[in-house]
Amino acid sequence: MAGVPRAPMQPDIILEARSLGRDFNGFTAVDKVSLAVRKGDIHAIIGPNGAGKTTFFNLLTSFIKPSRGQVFLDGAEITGKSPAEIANLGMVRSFQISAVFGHLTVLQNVRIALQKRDGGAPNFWSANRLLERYNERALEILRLVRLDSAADRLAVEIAYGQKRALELATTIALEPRVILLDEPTQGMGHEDVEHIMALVKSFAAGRTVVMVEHNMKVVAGISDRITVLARGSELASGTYAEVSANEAVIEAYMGRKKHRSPN
Amino acid sequence: MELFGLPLPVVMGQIVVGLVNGSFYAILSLGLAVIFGMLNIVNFVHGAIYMLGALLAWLLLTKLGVSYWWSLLIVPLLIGAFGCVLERTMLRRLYQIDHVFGILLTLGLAYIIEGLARYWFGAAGMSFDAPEAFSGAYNLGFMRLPKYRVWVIVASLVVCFATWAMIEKTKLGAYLRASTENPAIARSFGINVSVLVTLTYGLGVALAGFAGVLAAPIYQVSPIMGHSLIIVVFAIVVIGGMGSILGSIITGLFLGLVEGLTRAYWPEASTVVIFVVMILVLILRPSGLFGKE
Amino acid sequence: MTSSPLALEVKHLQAWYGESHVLHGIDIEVRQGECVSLLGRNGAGRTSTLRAILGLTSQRSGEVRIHGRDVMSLPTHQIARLGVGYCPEERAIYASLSCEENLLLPPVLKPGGMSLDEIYDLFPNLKERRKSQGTRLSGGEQQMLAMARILRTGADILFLDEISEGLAPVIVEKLGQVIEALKQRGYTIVLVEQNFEFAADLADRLYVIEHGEVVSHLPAAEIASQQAALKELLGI
Amino acid sequence: QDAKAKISDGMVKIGVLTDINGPFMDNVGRGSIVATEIAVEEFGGKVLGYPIQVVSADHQNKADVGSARVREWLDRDKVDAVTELGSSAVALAAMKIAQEKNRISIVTGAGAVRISNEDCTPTNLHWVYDTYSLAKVGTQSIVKNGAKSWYYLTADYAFGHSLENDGKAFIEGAGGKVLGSSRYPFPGNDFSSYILKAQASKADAVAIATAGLDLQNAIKQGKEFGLVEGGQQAVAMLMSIVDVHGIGLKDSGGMLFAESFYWDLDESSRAFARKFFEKTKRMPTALQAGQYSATLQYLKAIEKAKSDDVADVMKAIKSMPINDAFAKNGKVREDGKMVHDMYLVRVKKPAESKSPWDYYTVLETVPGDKAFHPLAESKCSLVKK
Amino acid sequence: MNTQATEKKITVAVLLLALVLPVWLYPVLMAQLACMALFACSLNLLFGYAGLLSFGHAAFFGIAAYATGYMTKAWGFTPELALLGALLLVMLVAFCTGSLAIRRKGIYFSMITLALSQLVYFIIVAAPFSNNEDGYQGVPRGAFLGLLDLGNNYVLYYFVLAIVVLTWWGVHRVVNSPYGEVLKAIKDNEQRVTSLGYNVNRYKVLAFTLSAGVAAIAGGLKTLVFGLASLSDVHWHLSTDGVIMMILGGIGSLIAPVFGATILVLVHHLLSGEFDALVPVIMGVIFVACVLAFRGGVVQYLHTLVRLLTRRAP
Ligand SMILES: Nc1ncnc2c1ncn2[C@@H]1O[C@H](COP(=O)(O)OP(=O)(O)OP(=O)(O)O)[C@@H](O)[C@H]1O
Ligand SMILES: Nc1ncnc2c1ncn2[C@@H]1O[C@H](COP(=O)(O)OP(=O)(O)OP(=O)(O)O)[C@@H](O)[C@H]1O
Ligand SMILES: [Mg+2]
Ligand SMILES: [Mg+2]
Repeated sequence: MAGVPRAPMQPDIILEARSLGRDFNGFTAVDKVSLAVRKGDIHAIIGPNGAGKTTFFNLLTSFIKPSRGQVFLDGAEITGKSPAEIANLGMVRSFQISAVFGHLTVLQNVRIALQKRDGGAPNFWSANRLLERYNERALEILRLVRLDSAADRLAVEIAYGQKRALELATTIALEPRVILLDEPTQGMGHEDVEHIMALVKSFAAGRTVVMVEHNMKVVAGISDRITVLARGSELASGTYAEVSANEAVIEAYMGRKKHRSPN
Repeated sequence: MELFGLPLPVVMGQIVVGLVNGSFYAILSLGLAVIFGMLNIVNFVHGAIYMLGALLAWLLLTKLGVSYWWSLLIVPLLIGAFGCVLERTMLRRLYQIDHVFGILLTLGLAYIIEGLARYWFGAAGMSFDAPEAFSGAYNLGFMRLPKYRVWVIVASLVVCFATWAMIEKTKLGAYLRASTENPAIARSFGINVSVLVTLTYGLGVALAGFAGVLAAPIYQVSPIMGHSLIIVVFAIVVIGGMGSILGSIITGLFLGLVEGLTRAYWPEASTVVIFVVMILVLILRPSGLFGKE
Repeated sequence: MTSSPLALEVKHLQAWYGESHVLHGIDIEVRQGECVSLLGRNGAGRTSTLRAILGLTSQRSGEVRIHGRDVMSLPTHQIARLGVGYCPEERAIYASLSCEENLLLPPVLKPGGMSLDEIYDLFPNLKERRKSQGTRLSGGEQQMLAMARILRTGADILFLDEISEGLAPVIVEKLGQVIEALKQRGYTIVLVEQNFEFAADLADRLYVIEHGEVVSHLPAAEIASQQAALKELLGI
Repeated sequence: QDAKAKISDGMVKIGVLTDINGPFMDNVGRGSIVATEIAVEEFGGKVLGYPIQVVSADHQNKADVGSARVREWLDRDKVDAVTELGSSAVALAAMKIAQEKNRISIVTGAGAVRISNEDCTPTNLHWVYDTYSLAKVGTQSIVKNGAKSWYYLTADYAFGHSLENDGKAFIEGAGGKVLGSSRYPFPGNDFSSYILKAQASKADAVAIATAGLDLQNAIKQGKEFGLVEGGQQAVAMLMSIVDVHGIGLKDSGGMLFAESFYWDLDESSRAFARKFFEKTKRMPTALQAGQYSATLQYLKAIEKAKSDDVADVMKAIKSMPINDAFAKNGKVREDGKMVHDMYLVRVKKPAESKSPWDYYTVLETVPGDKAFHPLAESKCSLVKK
Repeated sequence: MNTQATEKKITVAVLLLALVLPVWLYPVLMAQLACMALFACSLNLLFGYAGLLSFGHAAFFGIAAYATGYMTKAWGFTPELALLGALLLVMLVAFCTGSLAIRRKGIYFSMITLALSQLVYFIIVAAPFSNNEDGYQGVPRGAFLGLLDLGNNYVLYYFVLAIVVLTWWGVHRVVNSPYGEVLKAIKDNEQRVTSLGYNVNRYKVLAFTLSAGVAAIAGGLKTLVFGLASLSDVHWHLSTDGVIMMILGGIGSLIAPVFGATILVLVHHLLSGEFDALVPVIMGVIFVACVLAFRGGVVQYLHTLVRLLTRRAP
């Protein structure tokens, strides 16, 4: 790859992966995936279980070091930067298994993110009353995900679906340019799924969302573009209509059953 | 012939005695590894139990005339039973709470056992003779090797590998690990976790007791003989890779050798060398020499 | 079907996690060979119902019978040995065991379980990744493994908690077929599901749980006629 | 009560700060407290008509714990003399505090030379032995008797180092040679590595410069590996009757070492030992006998000075010849060191031992002025030159 | 919220007791107690709030003990200067060792800290100035700012108390700072904190360094109190003692270490004489009883007690 001259990036491409890949002891989890995400899009990544979607996310955010390939964020190469640096550049992710801070309250969970936005150098000399100035904004965000009533509960105590919502809230609080969501609606009830869909959609205005999802309603409902991975490589990409008509995709992933879009 | 400034026979001798010490490390670290792997408790009473093994053997011999050979069988059984009682009555209550409480509890037990032993027997050593069959020594040409030490190597290797086979070659190992990681789900599969845990703890301390009996004829039997053992032995468990039974056995032997050779070349550093090895291993191979990543 | 004996009988089941009272009297009956689904919103107490039956909550009261046997005083592992297989919602794959070790872990409870080959036929992913460490599997693979694990043991009452979650639609489809097949074989199945369509296709009867109580109970045939009520209860 | 006597607070209080639960508890510990009590008892519990009280505490071999206790004793509890102080760090700390508070400290349990050398204080007495005398008595005449080359097995601690360094000087002075040494971290437990090295060195004598359980293990393992059978002489640099008792004559028989006391020495030592045995079911160690002796002489000095004032007592005690169950031809020097006869002993073989605790054959008696560090070489500021 | 109020009440009570207790209890002993409590507090800062259990804090305590002694005795520094010097030295060492240790988690972290402290022990045993097991003796207490003579036990005690309280307040501030909140988040889920853009390692190293600094102040004060530094100050036993005090007191409560230290230091001291030979057994029984009966440490029981008392009061 090294010798190939780099084509100038299209202006509206915010996130680009070039031949990104990773092997685990001889097993190729992600082969050579190239992906370009347009600014403002909701870009879904779907594919059979074990296709390498989560691993691909981990590669994009440097939680796993790629075996090959490069990642560009807004035209600048970010391959090899630390996960924290990447987050600071405006690309933030959520986790497939819910990740909240159990021993902090719901409100404090969000404040951790808000605090980060204001620098994030360890401030150990001021009292944490300083953080109260974030409360208002935090509550606002919690209201968006309908968690404001649980603001003072410890995060361990809330139900699973609520935890996922909280995780989303924390991610949103950072106001990232690009947000990577790994199965954001997993484990949620129908109402919540729809709510999260709406939330992601409203959030995506002016930003970019990349998400992994198995719930076809969600994928069909809100994604602008879809990339299908299978066995670590790209199988197809396009709009929902294009992809869902693709024989290979139906075979490998969607199955013959009809998936109704909620709208 | 010299090897880095020491006569070759001396170096070979060091390897042999290093192996003997390594055998002790192997049994002790094996017991500790089993307990840590299973109950997630750093068993700080391990040294005290080892001492108890030696002391019981001594008591059985001097007070009741029970021979070494019988002690080798009886003492681990007694101590294993004692371990089961400890687990049932005390350790059991810890699984719900933070595991650092295990440190406090087992340290407390060590204080009690050692304290009482010291109260009754003082700190000075007591002598325990090697059994008839193993008194005397083989002449290897480059050194005199006491027969008893050969027996120690053989006995500990047999016990270690028997334990290893029992755990790894049967489904026991998988049950044990599953029960540690998520006891609730293991139960839901029909595994009797609580009996398993009790027996494992019993086995772990029985191994320490066995090591104690093995040690009695070599070291002076004293209430303080196991006092500082725990950190070295636990370091070995960590170097070997926690959760790896085979790792703790091989690392035990290996570090016995390393320590022996350090004693030959730079005795002052012979205790710290294990910790240096540990730092290096943990930095280069985070999960230990034999640990799974 | 109604003539077959009760496999599971739950009366006034209450349960607590520490201080918090999460089940307030659940009544459920499942006959042998039936597939019953528990529906409800997040946090309604469906998972807790399964856990309480197995004795995995910190405290419980009421009455639970499995194959007619009162199990309130039995420890979890003995309840399991009556032939209950539990596939938990958090998957609980053992990190310290490989995929295959995870699969082989649960002791065989009764004859009649699936063989390893049958299971690998069902979930080819698992065969491919069988040497991998349990938690290195992808989310969906872990889900398959959790399900596969209890098919081997011959358990004839299966508690399946959100098994379709996080799986590709093709796999979900296939899972549906598997459950059909299991029903054919005479397994008794309790299905906790978020995915209503999936559950509705498979279940003979539905229980709707809310705030730790059964608020509605209807046979599959009535689903269509009860759409409005279900919509109210589940927000579909 | 003696009306003219000046006894502060109306009583004499002796504090025994010792190792009650640690590795040296059998050499000192309870036994040292008992020995103190025997001395007090022999005095009738009163000196000059004033009651004598003994208090005790455990220093846990920690200098800070020991020093907190000493301070409290001297500041609050009206203790007149702190004794035993059986670990050099505790002893050095206690001496300083005693000097600062102008009370007496009597070190019977620690053997660092510096206690009565560069760190000497005017209020301190150093009673039983020091590493210098042990090294000297334990090597010199053995070299003269033919053991010309030596190998050292030394605890890597200050006391080990001084035993080795001093011993080396005497060995070389007597025409011998030190071929090498292994300085091992204290405490150790397996000594076979070092024994192999000692054997390979082919030295005539192997000196073991450590104490307690380590010493016992080294001797026992030396026997196991045939150190003595191979024709080498094992010499302990610091050994006590507790160690011999613990190892047993079978393994320790034939060992040579320097002692400062043996219970079966003469009538007075036997009398003390009998009393001690009745209370403890063991024979006294040199340190315990020394503790008895120190207490006794301290009380005698008070009697003689008719005061428990520190300067008076120190003056009195330095002017008295000291002869009791422990000390023969003893005398306290300017630097506070009590010099007395030392002995080179050999441990009996099992066949030679006629009765329980019949353990030593005394080979040689070395008079105090030959055994201890000469004043002429002293670095103690109290020694006028 | 309620627990915070109770904690405050307990803290005030402890402080009052600390002010008046020297009337009955020997001030040097009290000073020792204060040092030990501070030491336990340093471990609690690290474990209770950052989830890092150190088995090697004796190294920091010990380095500071020797450094303070050396600077006071050999260089004639005043106490506060020596303390500051020791603090800086220890924080430097802790920064280096911490950067190494925090690369591993859980028990591995603990073992690396243990190993590093064994190295420090080895170095100090070998160092010529340490005088080996004789200890570094005869350190003068000196005068605070060259003015206030610390020779008097009471002056010394209140000096120690003042510094301990000040340091304690510092710890309190760190724990209740924005930084402290992130620390708690790290303890819960490190990966997630990283994904939010925090440099987690930096936070952990800082926690380690700050905690070592607290241990250093404890060690330095101890040298001033006793006028000596000895090998037991660097021995791993001290590290485990610290862990014991922390757990006995109650993890994650700032005032708890005081109770842990009280049990360890005072029980030992008060039980001497008759019970000397059984003290270790009694201690063991206390540990076991504590684990079996007071799982949250002594402080949790105090909380209940305070609540009961204040409920009855009105
Ligand atoms: N650390 C690892 N070591 C070894 N194999 C791994 C590792 N991480 C992932 N894999 C393997 O790589 C493949 C891709 O995993 P990944 O988690 O990316 O899948 P996924 O597409 O997210 O699937 P799902 O939809 O089920 O979550 C899987 O087969 C998995 O077993
Ligand atoms: N371990 C626990 N400790 C305390 N409360 C719990 C625990 N587990 C669950 N709960 C609470 O019990 C209630 C019922 O939870 P349960 O998991 O049974 O719900 P569910 O219907 O399965 O919902 P979900 O869709 O979230 O899985 C919830 O309010 C939850 O917060
Ligand atoms: Mg995934
Ligand atoms: Mg659930």
